[in-house]
Amino acid sequence: MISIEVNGERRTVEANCSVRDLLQELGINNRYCAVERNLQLVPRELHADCRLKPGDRIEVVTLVGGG
Amino acid sequence: MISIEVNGERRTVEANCSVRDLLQELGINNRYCAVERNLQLVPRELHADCRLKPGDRIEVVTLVGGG
Amino acid sequence: MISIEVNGERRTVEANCSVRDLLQELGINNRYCAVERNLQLVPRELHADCRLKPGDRIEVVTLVGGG
Amino acid sequence: MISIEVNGERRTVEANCSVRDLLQELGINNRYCAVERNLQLVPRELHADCRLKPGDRIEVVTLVGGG
Amino acid sequence: MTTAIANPSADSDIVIGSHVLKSRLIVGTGKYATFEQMQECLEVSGADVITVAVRRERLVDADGRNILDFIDLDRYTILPNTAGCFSADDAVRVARLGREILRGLENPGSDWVKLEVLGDTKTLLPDPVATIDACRQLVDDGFQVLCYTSDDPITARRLKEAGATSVMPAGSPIGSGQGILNPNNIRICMEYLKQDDADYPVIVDAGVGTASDVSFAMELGCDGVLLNTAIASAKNPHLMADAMRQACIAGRQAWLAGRIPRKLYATASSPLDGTIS
Amino acid sequence: MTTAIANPSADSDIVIGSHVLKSRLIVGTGKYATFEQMQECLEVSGADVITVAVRRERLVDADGRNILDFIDLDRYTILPNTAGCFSADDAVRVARLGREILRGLENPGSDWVKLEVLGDTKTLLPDPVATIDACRQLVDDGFQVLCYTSDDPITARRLKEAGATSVMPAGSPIGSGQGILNPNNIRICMEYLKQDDADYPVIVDAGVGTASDVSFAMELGCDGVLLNTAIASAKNPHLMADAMRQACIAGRQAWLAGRIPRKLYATASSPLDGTIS
Amino acid sequence: MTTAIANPSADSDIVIGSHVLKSRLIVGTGKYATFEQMQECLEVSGADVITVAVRRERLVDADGRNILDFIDLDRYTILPNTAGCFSADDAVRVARLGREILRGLENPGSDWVKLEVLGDTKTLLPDPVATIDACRQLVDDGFQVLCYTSDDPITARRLKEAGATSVMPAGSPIGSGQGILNPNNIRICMEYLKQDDADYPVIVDAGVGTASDVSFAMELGCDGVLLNTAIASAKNPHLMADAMRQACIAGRQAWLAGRIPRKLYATASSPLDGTIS
Amino acid sequence: MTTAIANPSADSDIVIGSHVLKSRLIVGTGKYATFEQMQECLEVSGADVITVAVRRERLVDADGRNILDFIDLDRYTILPNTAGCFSADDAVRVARLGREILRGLENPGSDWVKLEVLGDTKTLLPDPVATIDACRQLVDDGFQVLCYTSDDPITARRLKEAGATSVMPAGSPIGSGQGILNPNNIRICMEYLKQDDADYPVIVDAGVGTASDVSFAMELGCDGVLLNTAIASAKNPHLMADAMRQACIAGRQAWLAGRIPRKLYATASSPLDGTIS
Repeated sequence: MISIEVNGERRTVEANCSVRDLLQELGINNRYCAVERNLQLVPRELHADCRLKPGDRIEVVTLVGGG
Repeated sequence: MISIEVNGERRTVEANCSVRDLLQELGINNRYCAVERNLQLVPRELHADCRLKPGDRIEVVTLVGGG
Repeated sequence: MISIEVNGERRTVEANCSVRDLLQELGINNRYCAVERNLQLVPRELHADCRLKPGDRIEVVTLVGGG
Repeated sequence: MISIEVNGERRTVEANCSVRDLLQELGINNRYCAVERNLQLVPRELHADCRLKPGDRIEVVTLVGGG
Repeated sequence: MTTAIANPSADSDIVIGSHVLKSRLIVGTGKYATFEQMQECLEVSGADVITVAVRRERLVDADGRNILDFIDLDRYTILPNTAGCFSADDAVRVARLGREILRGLENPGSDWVKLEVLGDTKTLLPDPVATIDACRQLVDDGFQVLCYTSDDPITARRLKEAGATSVMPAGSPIGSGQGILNPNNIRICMEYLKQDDADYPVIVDAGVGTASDVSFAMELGCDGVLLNTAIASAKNPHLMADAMRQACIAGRQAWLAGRIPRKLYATASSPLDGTIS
Repeated sequence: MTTAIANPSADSDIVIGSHVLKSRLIVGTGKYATFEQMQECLEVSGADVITVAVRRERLVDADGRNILDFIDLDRYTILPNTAGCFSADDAVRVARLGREILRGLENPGSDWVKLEVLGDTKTLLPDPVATIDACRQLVDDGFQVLCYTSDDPITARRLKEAGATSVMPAGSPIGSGQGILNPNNIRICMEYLKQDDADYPVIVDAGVGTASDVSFAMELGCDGVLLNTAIASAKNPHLMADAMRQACIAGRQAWLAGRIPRKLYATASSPLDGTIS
Repeated sequence: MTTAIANPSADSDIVIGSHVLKSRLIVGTGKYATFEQMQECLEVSGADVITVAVRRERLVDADGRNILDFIDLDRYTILPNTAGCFSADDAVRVARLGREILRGLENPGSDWVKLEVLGDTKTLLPDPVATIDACRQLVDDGFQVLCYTSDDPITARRLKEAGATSVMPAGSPIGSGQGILNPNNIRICMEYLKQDDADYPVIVDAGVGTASDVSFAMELGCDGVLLNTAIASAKNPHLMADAMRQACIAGRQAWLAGRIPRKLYATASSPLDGTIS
Repeated sequence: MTTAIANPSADSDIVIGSHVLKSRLIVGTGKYATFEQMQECLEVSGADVITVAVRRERLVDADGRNILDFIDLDRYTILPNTAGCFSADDAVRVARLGREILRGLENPGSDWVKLEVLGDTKTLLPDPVATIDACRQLVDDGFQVLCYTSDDPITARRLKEAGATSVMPAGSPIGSGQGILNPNNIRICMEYLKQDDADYPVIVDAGVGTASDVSFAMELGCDGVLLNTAIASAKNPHLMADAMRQACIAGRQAWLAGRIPRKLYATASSPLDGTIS
């Protein structure tokens, strides 16, 4: 298990876990979200290949009402 | 012949001429106008009976564009 | 004694009492006021001669702050 | 003689001429002006020592009405 | 619901005396380049009521055409005005002449009049005293009187006391295109006229220059707007007529919808929590 | 002709970069009581473009509903904003995240962004320097950038120089409902932005309170209006949405129609000759 | 010259009927916390004329002090008003009572009156019809009548026709502190009242809230300003009295000096030629 | 007390960095018909500080007179500006040149500058980015910087953060004579600049047209006003100078005195009880 930060909250995940794995674990609809890893965008097509490392800072965002 | 004033202009008409006669002579569409005789309205139904007298002041008015 | 009204309040005064007598009785500085009797102004110079009658309506006014 | 530019106008002056010499030649009241040489301010106390070189760009400015 | 709302007919009718109307925009018929242009603009404006003036028949006429040949008397309720009158007596005479014509035409407009008694030929501003006097006479004579007046609130109140069916304060001088110069006065007029009588019709008459002026008047809670020059003298009268039609509905709906309050500044329309960091 | 005019679709489209739109009203999706209410108001507003914000997904969510379940992605072009960003770098990150989501949704909105870089959490007023900086970065990254900014004309000019696809000056602070506080500045912005480039889109963004504010903005010659709070926080949002829809069209038409000039006073709308005497 | 100009006494006097005055500021005596405070504020204001009201003498009085004990009758011309009257007849009665008192005091104010006939106890707005009626009666009775009225231009004209010595339109409702809500109406009043009679005195009465309101009124070309609440109800009446004194002179001088025209933008106040490069 | 109040010197001084001043009016020296007229108007204005521009010496001069021959250097603190600069670098160069001259004259103004970096030759509106940049450079170089800027509140805040000794927002474009077009923005500027720093000097610079504009600016709580064209280009500059002097004091006093609140209508200034009946 490794420790990362997701949207500001500490969290432990499987070593070698991918971004896609993380989203599935979080139960997030992949279609509605975008992911940043250490301030860099992770394009959807790379979610499966992008392996998380200890201390990674992940942001998962979606769209909300705004003006 | 008697002399009257129509809309501020002097005019001579047959003695015993009625308001209706005057309108016909003026070629005015009775339906679109109203008539005053010496500051008194002459209702349409009385046009035939209302005989003009020398010096009568007649006003014949219609509708025009306005705001 | 007769009954009169002064500034809307009922009051009894000596029969034959004059406006000047009334003002003195009221302790009002004659110089600062004006008097109306039954809606008619009573000029200062007539205060002494103006005798009150039963039922007279007297207004005594002065100056106050205003804009 | 050397050629310099003063307030955008070409001008020839004595070789070895100083800023102070230039101002005198221009008949300018030293007290009311400030001088720039090649975009660098030349403090008043250095006017005598500052020798002009060929191609120097000199600005001589004063105060005028402004808001 | 949305579609109902999207449809202005969902709004309550405006009731002016015995007249029940869908459109809250009343338009004049003056100043148009041609009768045809007028006819088209009246149509585009969506108005149910149109104003006309009463004038001496030209005894000799260029082409003998009359405005009435261009007005659908079955569709429009005609509101005759007393424009050009500078005394109560003249206004009363003109009102009666107008009624006589409309009776002959069997138009429902024969029972009302837009009362205008002017105080000055240059500014065409209304004369308060003469207007109140004429209003009384016309009410006694059975007219439903719609009174054009200044935005002076006490005059407005006196006109209602005199029996006016509607009080129509000017936003600014006739044809000046300045819109509503003193909303404060219009607000006080509303307070007076609608006190214990919320449905009393208050109509802004004169001064409108463009669409936002009409919306603004309706947003003050006025029941309607009467205008003429703003359409007839626009570069493109047809387009302006359509603008006015929609601006009147938009302003009315905004008033009914209940606008947000004014603040010195800002409240976020996007949530501030959940921002990335 | 009249019917054509009566139909707003007769108006030219508004072109914002590669986007060609019918409606000149852009509405936000924030502050609604429910997603259903939002959905209905978007429909009534007639908008083609709607703005959304980008936020951290709540890891645990009440009912798991997402705004996207309530937006017809085939009908609306989504304009993602960078609301809540107080630095150029954050704005750039958020813009890229928004683009990534919209690409996944295959919505045409994936190539543009409403850039908002704020200078203060209390007033939410925009930061001129940071906005210009972020605009440059986003333009370099291939975005079509619509810049929310103050009404400062030089800042507006700099933003266009930085490659902004549209400059969107605020009429007044976000959500303040004060309308356009300084028309003079908007006029100068227009002069700058449309000089030798008449079709450059200028959109009033923020501050609108009610329908007449929208009409007024369009009557200044602006190409469109962007608003959110004025509808979402009205007592009756549906009705206000319809008011805004029509006010935008009315104001646009009034601008195209060419309003009458303002005068100190009066010109008669009824002819003065032919009055009785 | 400069020093002469710096001295307001260099300005022409204001002539109101038979009264020739230096100060163009007329102040009221109501609403002060104490007679002493009133006395000091009158002094600081620099006014030559002060208004007072006429009221029933309290038959039993707390401390027996009368406002007249605090007014220098040799220095000030007293202008009695008819405040609180809601009919022409009452106003006439009150005017005569005031005159009677001032005659006894041998104050020059005994020959004039500030006519106020109100139409509503809540707003204290003036009644046009009753004011014109009362004005006629008082002129016949030998009064010089200064008429408080609304900003309605035709009413203003009728009052002058009725013999008013001065017409005093309200900038906004008494005590509302809103300043001049409709400068356009004041301008038209001026046009009417000063036509072929440039020296006819027009005084803005009521509505002033602060110093700039007074300057603004004078900059419209008005001859004077009458106010009370703005000083008496300020947090610091003394200071506001001094502010009003100077604002009145400043506004008058600005009007006489001839202001620069308004432009959309800019002309350099520093020369553009001779800039370094 | 009253006399003390009547004397403006009773007011606290205005402190701008190391400069302590009595007069809150700062006037420019441009656009006068003659140096003599300028000299007299400066005197009448009562200003302690006057602004000047820095320009290339004309190498051949008509009559060889210099503005400095007409300015009492012992009486006035000169505030050199950077007018005519369109880049931060030029502004810094000009500021240093001005300082060099004032040092030679031993005038206290040698340690400060009115920073002006313009964004457009036509409107002369300030460039926010370049002004902030120049402000930083000049502060680092030891200047006390008074920044002319637009009324954009965030720019104002950034300038203070950059070390500006005073922020001077424009009421409207230079020389436009439109006064303060957006009081809301000035209010927000004040909130920002005076937060936990109540004495930080905020001066309205540019746009003033007449006396009431100056009073109005001071009534917003501004610490001073800077103007030039409004006096120099008035028909009678001497008279306008005196008007401005008093308007500045009047507006300041009105602000300190605490104005009455605005209301929709009326509160009686004459008591309503005791009226006759």
